[in-house]
Formats: sequence, structure tokens, C-alpha cells
Amino acid sequence: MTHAPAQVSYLDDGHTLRSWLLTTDHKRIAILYIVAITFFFFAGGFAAFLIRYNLSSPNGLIGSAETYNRLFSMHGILMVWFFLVPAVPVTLGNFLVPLMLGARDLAFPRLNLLSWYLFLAAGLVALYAIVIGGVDTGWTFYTPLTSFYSKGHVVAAVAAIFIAGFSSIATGLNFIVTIHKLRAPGMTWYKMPVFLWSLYATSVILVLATPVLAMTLLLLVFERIFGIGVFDPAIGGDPLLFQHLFWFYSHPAVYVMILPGFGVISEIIPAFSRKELFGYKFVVWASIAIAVIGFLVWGHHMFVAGTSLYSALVFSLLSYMVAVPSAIKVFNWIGTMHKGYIRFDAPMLYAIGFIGLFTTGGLTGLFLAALAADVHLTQTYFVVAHFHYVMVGGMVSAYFAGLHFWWPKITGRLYPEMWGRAGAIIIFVGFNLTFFPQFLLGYLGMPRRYFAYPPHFEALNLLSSSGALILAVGYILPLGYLAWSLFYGERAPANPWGATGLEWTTPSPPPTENFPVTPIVTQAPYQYRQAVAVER
Amino acid sequence: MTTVIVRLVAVASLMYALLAAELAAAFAFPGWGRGGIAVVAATMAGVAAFGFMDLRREGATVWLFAAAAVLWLTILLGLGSLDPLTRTLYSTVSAVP
Amino acid sequence: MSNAAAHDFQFASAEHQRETAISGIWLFLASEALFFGPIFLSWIYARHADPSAFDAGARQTDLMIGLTNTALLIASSFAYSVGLAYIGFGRRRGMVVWLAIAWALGAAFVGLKFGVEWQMDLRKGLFPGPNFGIHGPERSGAQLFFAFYFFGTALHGLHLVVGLGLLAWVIFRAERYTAERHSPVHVVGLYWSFVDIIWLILFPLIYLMGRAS
Amino acid sequence: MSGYFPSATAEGREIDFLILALTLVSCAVLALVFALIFLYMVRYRAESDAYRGAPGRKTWRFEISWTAATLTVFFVLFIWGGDLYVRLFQPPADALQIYVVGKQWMWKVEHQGGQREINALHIPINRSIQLVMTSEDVIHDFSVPAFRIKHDVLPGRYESLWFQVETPGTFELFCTQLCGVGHYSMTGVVVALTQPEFETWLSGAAPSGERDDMAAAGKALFTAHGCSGCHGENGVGGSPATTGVSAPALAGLFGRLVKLQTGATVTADEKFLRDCILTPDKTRIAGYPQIMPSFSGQISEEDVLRLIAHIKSLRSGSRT
Repeated sequence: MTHAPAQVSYLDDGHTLRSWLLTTDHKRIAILYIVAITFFFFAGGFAAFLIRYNLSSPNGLIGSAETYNRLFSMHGILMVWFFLVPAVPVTLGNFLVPLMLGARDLAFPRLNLLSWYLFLAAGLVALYAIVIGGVDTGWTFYTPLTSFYSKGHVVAAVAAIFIAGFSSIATGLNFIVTIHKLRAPGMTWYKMPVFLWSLYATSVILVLATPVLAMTLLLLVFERIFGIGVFDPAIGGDPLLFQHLFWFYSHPAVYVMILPGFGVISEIIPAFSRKELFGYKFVVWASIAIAVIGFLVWGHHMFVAGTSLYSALVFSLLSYMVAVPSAIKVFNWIGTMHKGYIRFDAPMLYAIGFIGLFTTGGLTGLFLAALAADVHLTQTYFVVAHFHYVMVGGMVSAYFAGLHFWWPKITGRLYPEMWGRAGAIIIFVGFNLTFFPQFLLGYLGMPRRYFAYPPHFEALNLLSSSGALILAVGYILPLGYLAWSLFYGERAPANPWGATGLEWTTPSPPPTENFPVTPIVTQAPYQYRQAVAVER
Repeated sequence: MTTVIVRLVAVASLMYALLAAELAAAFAFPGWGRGGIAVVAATMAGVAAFGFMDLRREGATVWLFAAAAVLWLTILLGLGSLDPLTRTLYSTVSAVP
Repeated sequence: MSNAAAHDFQFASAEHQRETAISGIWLFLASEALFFGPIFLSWIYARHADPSAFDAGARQTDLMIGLTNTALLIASSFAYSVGLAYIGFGRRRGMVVWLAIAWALGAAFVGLKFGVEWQMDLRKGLFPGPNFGIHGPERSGAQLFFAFYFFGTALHGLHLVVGLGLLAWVIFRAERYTAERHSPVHVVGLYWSFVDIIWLILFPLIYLMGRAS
Repeated sequence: MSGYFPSATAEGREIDFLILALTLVSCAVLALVFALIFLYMVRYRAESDAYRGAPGRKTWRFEISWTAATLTVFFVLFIWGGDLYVRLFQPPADALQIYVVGKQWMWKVEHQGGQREINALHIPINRSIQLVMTSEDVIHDFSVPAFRIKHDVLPGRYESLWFQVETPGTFELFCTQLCGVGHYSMTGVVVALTQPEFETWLSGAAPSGERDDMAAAGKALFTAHGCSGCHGENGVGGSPATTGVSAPALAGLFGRLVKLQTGATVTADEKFLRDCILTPDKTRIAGYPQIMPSFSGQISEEDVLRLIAHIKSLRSGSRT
């Protein structure tokens, strides 16, 4: 590491392609990831747009059901493994974990770079799989459809996800060891910001759940290549074993997607209410509880799949238990806003939108945890609306909130505030218009993954598709003004929001070694009562 | 130096003794049966972790990771096999004409 | 990592970096343990589907080869630990000798498993599929067992081969390790003992459970 | 489609009531959350000079109260949902059994009397109906939104689903588990008829010509596949003297308790009989050597159902 003079920012510390592609600086790797993530977000988003276009008329508009099946499979695979699972941890997490800890870099910088190259390789294999035809099995790959009857390119798509899994494990491992070993002197566990706690909980899931997915996909490919395997009902194998193993990863994976969002919101609400987080310890242990109990509830995806009655009852009870920590978090955020000094900048608008939409998504999860209601509502558009409310309404809003909140620190530029607020409002409106009608469609019984549907569902589908138009505009807007701000944005001071946290004590953008001298931490996070001077 | 070697020899011989116990459980004592083998296999894994991998000397962080691995495996295998083991409890089709 | 007390810029001391490396490998081994989890769960499911036919298939395996392999791996893990003790006291030559013994025992395991045992099984037509060797009522249950057997041993064998590669890498870079600085030797040792533990669990599942009462 | 709201089955209305309760609970929580947020956004915005006072230190009293409240509400919802699910899971004893076979992209239905339908299911009202379902290839899902029920249909196993319709009408049937290209077209109708209409339909739709119902078709298969060679004519059972081999009697077997070699006793239901035919080594009967060959791959799912219907019709001693 060439120790350039302290004030050279990490962006100016070498402009050659080599200095970017072979960097071990966690900040540069975060930038590389932001570029890759944004590409996959819009690729998956384009597939979603085609799906809504197709569903705007009862007998489908895009040619054949074959294409439609491959479209929603591509949308699912790209969004889950190439946007939602990595999103906050690898972009904001990579950039901020060392900064918030007061460390110079992550514990294993070379492993961090390997994680990005694994992600890149996985992305290329995924694009190759899509270009040669994609899969028609949905992102869930249920057997025996996927192992014997699917004519799609299953092995290529599965290989992409397999590699992306190891990229997640590498990032998770890096974060856990860094948070354990590289905290600044004086930073005890309870002096850490909640964003680090939620990334720690996320990394625990990443490290312990992703290997199970990798093995399950290997078993699936073994069965598809050799025509025989442990899932094959012809020799007494159990297709439900695949579903159990798949959902053992995939339910904790949805907590991997939402937990970093909780962390971002727990940073933004105190910053824009000028008040410390309400019930810090409860929010922290709620994250850890979600990470642990999240592993006990996967059975609620299989209430009608043929599992035993007894296990369904057990999974339903545990699913209600896992909803309690999320409820605690929502109450604590609202408690934080109580008696605060609230400012309505773009990050705060996204955060408030997050609380509303995530709470709606979470509550509809209670419908699906109630056994009898799940019998009617599962596999319909009710489920589609539920997880889009939590993933898109919750996770993507939190990602945009975090992106706007830390944009000055990452790029050294200020984004145009009015455009930021406009984008937040358009996304909120477009989102609700797109996905709220789907709750009604689900209750009326419209099944998921249908290329064409009976005509009496048309009105609500048309409404939903028009909402998707607004949502698309809402997502393209930030791409525009954030890119604009890179070149013409106002130069950002070290602490534009007057927020607490070690990352705001270094200049924006920070020098390569983050802190000229390792900071000593003396007080708990979010001490806004001492009113850090608002320099803006 | 020699104390470390002696300790390792003790661990290795304990492992071979447990291997013999495993065979005994399988053949000599049919009463123990599969449960006995499982218990012996688990102790062998524990002896290897503490003997060869020297878990005792490591800090709290390493203990946390080792305990997490064991706990998550029990979740996967325990809760995962709850469904097939109880599937016949309420046989779906029990109608008697 | 070349000179005596050097350490990467983000660590406070060499000991701090060694401790971080050790906890890193332990966390990786935790994820590897979960990586093998689904194989054990598939054993539970496959056996539960049809216990008698599954055990009939399991009795087709060769207990003697399995037993020798287990003994080999325990000895190899022992040899590696002795090598690690030697470098702990700075005696590099002793380390190289014992690590070479560990490597040889590991290679013997791989040779015995894939060279001898697998060839026997394949000649007996025990690979699951249309021309599966066992006929009669136990056919499907036995095929389930051998689907589990070939998949499990293949994956364990792959981890073993990677381990042999790492062992060779450590032996060839032996001259750079001293009593104070030899964390790569410790890290590869932990991985090697972990692969041994996985076999200690796979061995009874394959060879003993089918033969027990 | 007629008859969607209120649901045509009693359990369906109970599910509607549960969903209504869940909606009310959710709306209450959402109203509380949105009201508080808007209140704080207006009252405590940066510019306003409302009195803030010292920040509360003791937060755990609030935490305990709202956590306890959420836990109790959740527990009530769990009990309610679970109880209804248990009733949905277990069919009543006197249900009319209809066999359903899911095949890539069609539903094949067969009634006891041998009437066969494709993508349609005619049922009498005010009678509990139990569908015994299996699949020939991938996992499908028999879903009737109007009855608020659905259940996956798995290959290699029987899955059961029961309901009792109260109002006649035509209801939509969907497949709700992705099963390939034709997943969206694997739909059909469930027609609920009054008892007399159902009787006339049954006679009208019976297969013309040989007019044999499932049991009779099963009897033909029983001899064609050589079952009678071991189990004797009409399944009276075989012994070394009569049929040259000792084979368990099948007459009157259905519904009886059977002792297996492993010591366990099992009720001889459809699932058990199917296992005996397709995977005999899994169901070794106490007192008999396991010499029965497996017929899996040789007998189609429909023929297995017909054989079972025949075995069920064999009363001990009576000749049908």
C-alpha cells in the first residue's frame, strides 16, 4: 500500500485500470460492486417490466408461455441472487464497515477482491445462461420438474448461482471476522452503530445458510445429469426433501435481504430526527434474534406441499415468533421520531416510506403464517404482493435511502435534494399502485406464474401494470441525477447531515487509509443531544 | 516438546479405541445398535476437534464459531427430519368404507 | 509476511493478524460443516423411505476398505499435528518429515477409495441407474443408498484432494516458517483435521449403520 | 364465475372470517403506525417549537408492553389458523372418494362408478367429497379458490383433499404449482349438482358399452396381471395347497389392521395397498415370506386405482 499523503482521497489514489481492477481497498471494491449491482438491478427490472406488460391483457402479449416462464425465472434469479442478497452488504457494507469500526480495512482484503471476481464470474455465467435460453423452472427449481422434465438450461443457471453463493460466503466471513477483531480501541459491542449489528446478523446467515443452498444445487445437478438421485420419486426419493433444503436457505436469505435495510433505517431515522435511537439494545438483539429464529421457520413455504400436519403446526408457531423482533424494530423507529427534530431530506422520505411499506409487507406475512389462511392464499398473487412489499417496498427503499444518505461520503459530491425527494415520492406512489391490487388479485384466487388468466382478473392486472410504468420512471430518475451529481454535484463537506458515527469524522471522500490516526471511541452511538454542528 | 507429542499420541490412541468401540457397537453389542454408533461417532468428532484442532487453546470467538456450526447442523437435521418422521402420524387417507 | 514481526497495515500486531487468520479459517470450517449438512439430511430421508432396502444396499459396501481408510485418515491427522508441534518449536526439518507422512497417508486414502473401492463398486454395477446391479424388491432402496454413497464420497474425496494440494504447498514453502510465524501451517492443519472429522461421520453412515441391528 | 363470494363451503367461510380478522388486525396496526408517523412529522418537524422535554431514559417498559401485546395477538391467530387447518387436513370417515390424477397440463378425474372426466369434476352438494390425488410426472396443485382450498399433488404418493359444497354452481379449478409450459392452461371446472341431478349425470356419463365401474375394471386387471394366481380367485388368499404359494387374503382386507414383519400395525388404506402393489418390499406382512414382485412401471396410476377399488369391493366371503 503506497502510503500517499493523508489527504489524497481513495478515488484519486491511482487512476490506472490496474489500480481499480486489482485494488484491495474496501472502498474501491464497494464502487466496483455498485456498478455491477446497478447493472443487474436494471436487467432484472427490465424482465419485470415485460412481465407486467404481458399481464396487462388476459391472454398474454409476449408470444408464448415458454417465453413468459423463462422471463419470470430470469427476473427471480437475477433479482434474488444478483441484486437483493448482495445489495446493501457488498456496496454500503463494504464501504462503511471499516469506516464505522475505525479500522483501516477489512480483515481479509484479498478475500474481498476475490468475492467481487466470484460475483463477476457468476454474473457472466448467469448472462450466458439467459442468452442461450434461460430456464423455465422459476427461481425455486422444484424437482422433479427441474431435474427431469425441464427443457431449460438448468445446469448453466445453477452454476451461476453456485458461484454467486461463494461470493456471499466470502463477504459474510470477512464482515464477521472484521467486526470481531478490528474494532477501534474503546468501541465495545454496545458502542457499535446498529448498521454494523445488522450486517453482523446478515453475515451470520450468509455464512451458515448459503453452503446449504450450494449443496442442494449440487444434488439437483447430480440428479439431472445422471437421471437418478435422492429426490427422484421413482426410486423412493422425496421431492419434498429438495423443498426442505431449498427453503432452509431461501427463508433466511429473505432475512439477508431485509436485515441490512433495518440497519440503514436505524442509522437514518436518528440522524434526521436529531435524537438517539429508541431502545438501542432491543433493536440490536432483535437483529440477532431474527438471524437465529429465521432458520427455524422455513416450513411455512410448504403448508400445502404435503408435509405432515404436526410439522406444519410447529412451523406456523415459529413463524409467528420470528415476526415479533420485526415488530419491535418498527415500534422503536417510531419511538425514535417521538420528540425529535425531523427534517425531510430524501433519505428520511425513503426511510418513512420504508416503515410504512415494510409494516404492510410484514403484516401480510401474518396472513400466510396462519395455517388455514395460507391454504387459500399461498401460490396466488397475494404471496407475490407480500414479498414484493417487503423486498421492493422495504429493501429497495432502504437501499436507496442508504445510497442517498452516504452518497456525499462515498463520492464527495452532494446530490440535488429536490430531485431526490421527487424520486422518493414517485417510487412510493408507483410502488403502491403496482402491488396493492395484487393483494386483491391474490384473495380472488389468481394463481402465480400464469402466462394468461381468466378475463375477470383483467381490471386489477391493468391497474397493476400501469403502476409498474410509474415505478419504472421512479427508478430511472435516481440513476439520472446521481450520475449527474458525480460531475456537477456540489463538493460535500465531511459531515453534511451532522450525523454521528466514525465515518463522518473523516473527509469526504475518505483517504485510502481511512483515518490518519486510529480514532478512540468514548461514547455510545447516536448522541444527537449534544447537537453536532450542522455544517451544511 | 515431548509433552506435546505424548498428548498427541494419547489423542490418537483414544481415537483408535473409539473406532474399535464403534465396531463393537455395530457387531458385538446388537443392543446398542445405531444409537450407540451415533454416540461414538459424535465423541470421535469431538475428540478430533479438541485433540488435533486444539480447540481448547483458542479464544472465545473460535468457540462461538464452532458452537454455531454444531447448533445450525442440529437445526438443519433435527427440524429438517421432523416432517418425514411425523408424516405418517396423521395418515391423510384413512377413510373406511 | 516475509520478515519476522511484519503484519498487514490494518492489524495492530503479528499476533493480532494470526488470531484473525485462525478465527477466519474456523468460520470457514463452520460454513463447510453446513455444506455437508444436506448430505446427512438426505441420508436420513433416504433411509426413512425404505430402511430394509437401504440397509441391504449399505451391506454391499466393503467394510475392510472403509476401516483401513478411517485408520489412515486418523493417522494422517495425527502426523500433521505432530508436524505442527515441531514447527511450534522451530524444528523445520521435523515438520517437513511429518507433514510428508501426513501427505502420504492422505494420498493412500484417495488411492484406496477411488482406485480400489470405487472400481470394485462400479464393476459390481452398483452405480444407480437403469443397469443397477441389485434386482428384486430392494432395488429402489439400494439405488437411493448408492446415490447417497457416490455423491458423498465424491465430495469428501474432492475436499481431500484440495487438502493434499494445500499440504504440498505448505511443505514446499517450509523454509519461510519459523516458531513465531507459521499461521499457514496451522490453517491448513485445521482444514485437514476438519476433512478427517467429516469422514468420521460419513464412515458409520456408509459402512456401519447398514450392518448394525 | 358464480358462487365465489360467499365461499361455497362452510370451511371456506371460516377461512374468509379468519382472513377478515387478520385484515382488521393489520389495518389497526397500520393505522396506528401511519397516524403516529404523520403526527410526529407534523408536530416534531425541525422548525416547530413544540415542547420536547428531556428524552425518556426508561424504554424497556414500552418494549415489554408492545412485545407482550404482539405475542398474545399472534398466539390467538396461530391457534385459530391451526385449528381450522387440522380440520381441513383430516377428511370425515363417510366422504365420497373420487380419484384425481394430475398429468402434464390436464386433470384426469375418475369416479367410483367408472365415469371419467378431463379437466372437470362433477360432485353432489351437501356431501363431503374426498379427492385422492396423485401425479404421473411433476408436482401439480389442485386448487379451487371458491372453496378456499388447494393441495399439492405429488408423484409417487397419494395426497388427499376434502370439502363439502353447499350451493350448486360452477367453480374455477386451477393448477397452482409451476409444472412447465402448460401450467397456465391446466385449468378446469368443478360442477356442484343437487343429488338428483348428480344421479342423472352419473348414469348419463357412465362409460357406455361395457358399463363396468372401477371395481369391475379392477377385477379384469386382477386376473390379467396374475394377482389371482397367488392371491386366489376374488382374493380369498393363497396357500401352498391351493395356489402353490402362501399369499395373504385380500377379501375384506380394506380398512383392517395389518401386522407387518417389523412389528408395526398399519391400517390397510389406499396408500398401504398402493405400496403393496408398487413397492411390496416396503410393506412385508407378518407371517408371509416377501416374494411379491414389484409392479411399479408396469401398472399405470389409473389401473392401480382400479385394482384398489376392486380389492375394496371384495367383502370377506361375499361374491361380487
